[in-house]
This record gives sequence, C-alpha cells and structure tokens, in this order.
Amino acid sequence: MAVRIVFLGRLADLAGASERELAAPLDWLGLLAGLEGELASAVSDAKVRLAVNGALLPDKAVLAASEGDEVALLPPVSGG
Amino acid sequence: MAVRIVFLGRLADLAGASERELAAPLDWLGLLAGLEGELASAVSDAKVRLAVNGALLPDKAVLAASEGDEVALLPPVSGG
Amino acid sequence: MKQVSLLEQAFSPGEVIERFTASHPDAGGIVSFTGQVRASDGCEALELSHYAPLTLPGMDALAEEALSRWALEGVMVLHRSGTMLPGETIVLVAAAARHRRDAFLAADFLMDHLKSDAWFWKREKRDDRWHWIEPRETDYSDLARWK
Amino acid sequence: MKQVSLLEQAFSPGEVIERFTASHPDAGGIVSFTGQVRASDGCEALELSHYAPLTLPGMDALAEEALSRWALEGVMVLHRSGTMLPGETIVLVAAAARHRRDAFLAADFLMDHLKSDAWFWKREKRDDRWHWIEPRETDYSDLARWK
Repeated sequence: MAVRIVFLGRLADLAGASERELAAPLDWLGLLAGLEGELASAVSDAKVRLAVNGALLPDKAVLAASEGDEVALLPPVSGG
Repeated sequence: MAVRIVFLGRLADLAGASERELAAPLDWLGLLAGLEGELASAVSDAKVRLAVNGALLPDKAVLAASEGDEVALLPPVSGG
Repeated sequence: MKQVSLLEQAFSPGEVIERFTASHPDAGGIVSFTGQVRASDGCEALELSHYAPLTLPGMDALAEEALSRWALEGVMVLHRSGTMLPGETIVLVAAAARHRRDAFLAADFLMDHLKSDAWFWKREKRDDRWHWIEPRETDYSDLARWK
Repeated sequence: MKQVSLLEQAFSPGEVIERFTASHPDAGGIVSFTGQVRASDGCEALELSHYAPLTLPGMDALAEEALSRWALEGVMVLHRSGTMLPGETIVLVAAAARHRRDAFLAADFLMDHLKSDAWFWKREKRDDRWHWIEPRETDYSDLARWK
C-alpha cells in the first residue's frame, strides 16, 4: 500500500487524474517532490489546503501520512 | 347625493359599518362634527390619514369634499 | 418582469415560486419570502382588509421602486385579502437577479414595506373574538432602514 | 427541522419549497434562495465537484450554525453536484422562522458560506471548453460580514 493523493478542482486537471498514489511515509516536502513541476507549484500555493483522512490540517508542514492514508489537496472553493 | 365616508380597519368597527354618508360640502371640522364621540375621537388621531377619491391628502385640514366624493379614513396599516 | 396581484383565494406558494423561477432563466438567483398564518398561536383566523383605490396601486409602486433600486430580472408581489385560516399563505414576494445580493435586498425591502407601509389592515380571531393587529416596533425600525 | 442534502439529480425548487413551507406550520415566514444555471451567458454546462469526506459534513455544520445563530423553526440546505444544464437548480436554501428577519438573515448567511466557504469546486463549459470559476471579490466581502 501507499498514500492515496486526491486532487480537487483545477488540481485534478493539472494532475490529469483525480487520484494517484505516492510511497509512504509522506511528509509535505516529500509530497511536493513527488509531483511534477507545474502541479507541485500549484499545490504549494498558500491557498491550497490539505486534509488527511477527511480532517483538515492546520498547517501543511505537519503532514505525516502513513500507508493507507488519504491526502486531499484542496484549492480555493467555489460553490452555489 | 352626499359625501361617502369609508371607514377602514378598526374605524369600521367603531362606526359599525364600512361606509356611511354625510351631507356635502364637507370640510375636516364638518366631518368630525358628523361623527359620534368615540368615533370622532379615533378619527382625529394624528396617525389617521385621509384620502379623497383615492388620493391621499397631505393635511386633513385641507379637506373640501363635494357631492359624490369618497372620503376614506385610514388608520395605521398592518399587512403581510 | 413585474407581477403584482391582490388575491381573494388561497394559493400554493411553491407552484407560484416554481413558475416565477422558470420564467426568469437569465437570473442566477431567486429569493422568495412566504408569510403564512401560524398554526399554533391560538389564532383561529386572520382577516386582511384593504382599500381598493390605494392598495393595488401602492403595491405596484412598491414593486417599481424595487426594480429601480436594484438590478433585478423580475419581481413578484402577491398579497391575500379576506379571511385566511392557519396554514394559508398571506403574502408572497420574490425577486430574481443576476447576483444574489440584489435579490435578497429587494425581497427584504418589499416585505418591510408590506408589513407597515402598505394599505392593509389586519385582524386576528382568538377565543372567538377579533383583535386588530398593529405593526410591531421592530416593523417600524425595519422600515426605517430603507430611508 | 434540519434538512441537508447533496443531490446528484435535477430537482424542482418549487416542490421542495412547498413541502418545506407546509412542514413548518408554526413559522410565520419562510425565506428561500434558489440558484440556477443562467440560460443566457454562453454557459453550456456547469459542473460541481466535491470531496465527500468534507462536503456534506461541512454543509451540516453550516446548517447547525444557522440554527444556533437565529431563532429558526427549520432550515434546509440542498446542493447539486455533477453536471448541470442551463435552467437547472444548483442550490436551494430555505429558512423558516417566527419572525421574518431571522429567516432572511439565515438564508443570506447560508448562501454567503456556500458560495465561498463550502467544499465545492465549480467549472463552466463555454465554447466547448471547461473553465474553473473562482468566487468573485464580492463573495469574499459578503462572507466577511458574518465574522
């Protein structure tokens, strides 16, 4: 198993898929290193939030994902 | 013919009817004089407005109704 | 589009809102307010009287003012008169706009004016006796927000 | 009463508002907001995606906050996801209250939060190409009113 990365909104377009997997364990720098240039740059935008297994992280730097975890990358929202 | 007086809201209760007639010509003091005590007192309340033939009067004192005119006595409203 | 009516019969607010919404396909947002006779409250019936030469023209002028103050695609003002039972709709206003804030403000404005600045007189039957209803203090202060 | 749903299929706002209204007989007033895909605008389709672990729980928390901030008899928050065509309803919120100001404020609050503070991502198809939509500046300033 690995860490499942879920891309939302325009990040899914940049990733070319709504999900992919990266090797565990995974921290914030490891996540960025695992993504290609334009996508890594978009993900590193301060407005992108992270959720691990459905719980929002207060700070991306505290990311510490293990095997089987789901990490969602959440760009600015727009509903209604 | 005479002047038709239309009572709205609680004034209709006090008058015992929604309409009555008073002799023309009719001014504000004549109108009050033509109504019985409790009704005259209610009508003279500053919050009661007057309309002649569907047009509001800016000031009750300017009332000058002729034969065939309709004078409406309009207490404070409450809708919705 | 402007729709202003004084109705003598009970009507179904959802159907009217559905038609209003469907007839404004260019509006991004529709706000509606429905006022109804409360079921629990001891109110057995509500009666709204009006004065024909003033009431509908006044409602129409109010709708026109809403259209002139906000960027609306359409506005609707329906008001019952006569005797209503608990659960019946008393008033229905709706505003359709490209942007939701205009629609919210217009519906709010219309209701504040219908409550205490339109030609209606309202009384309630309680314990088999009729009681005239005056606007609440907050109705007057709500109205003053638009001056 | 609280009703919060994420819907995959088109629905008719009038019917839903009618049921909501009828199920709150003690509310004097019901405010609803319906957001729909505009017909004229060059938008061929709208797509709303969401993130299941966050979206519905977030909508539910929002409805709870509205219930705690205003004196409401009930609140409803319905939001579509998936692909919508012009004329289809995107969002429907409603608030039922004894006094109309509570219902207006709650509906306004719910919409401001759904627009720019709920877990949805929106894109529009124009000229056969998809474009991501970000909230407008006014959406953020509208949201800031409630802090």
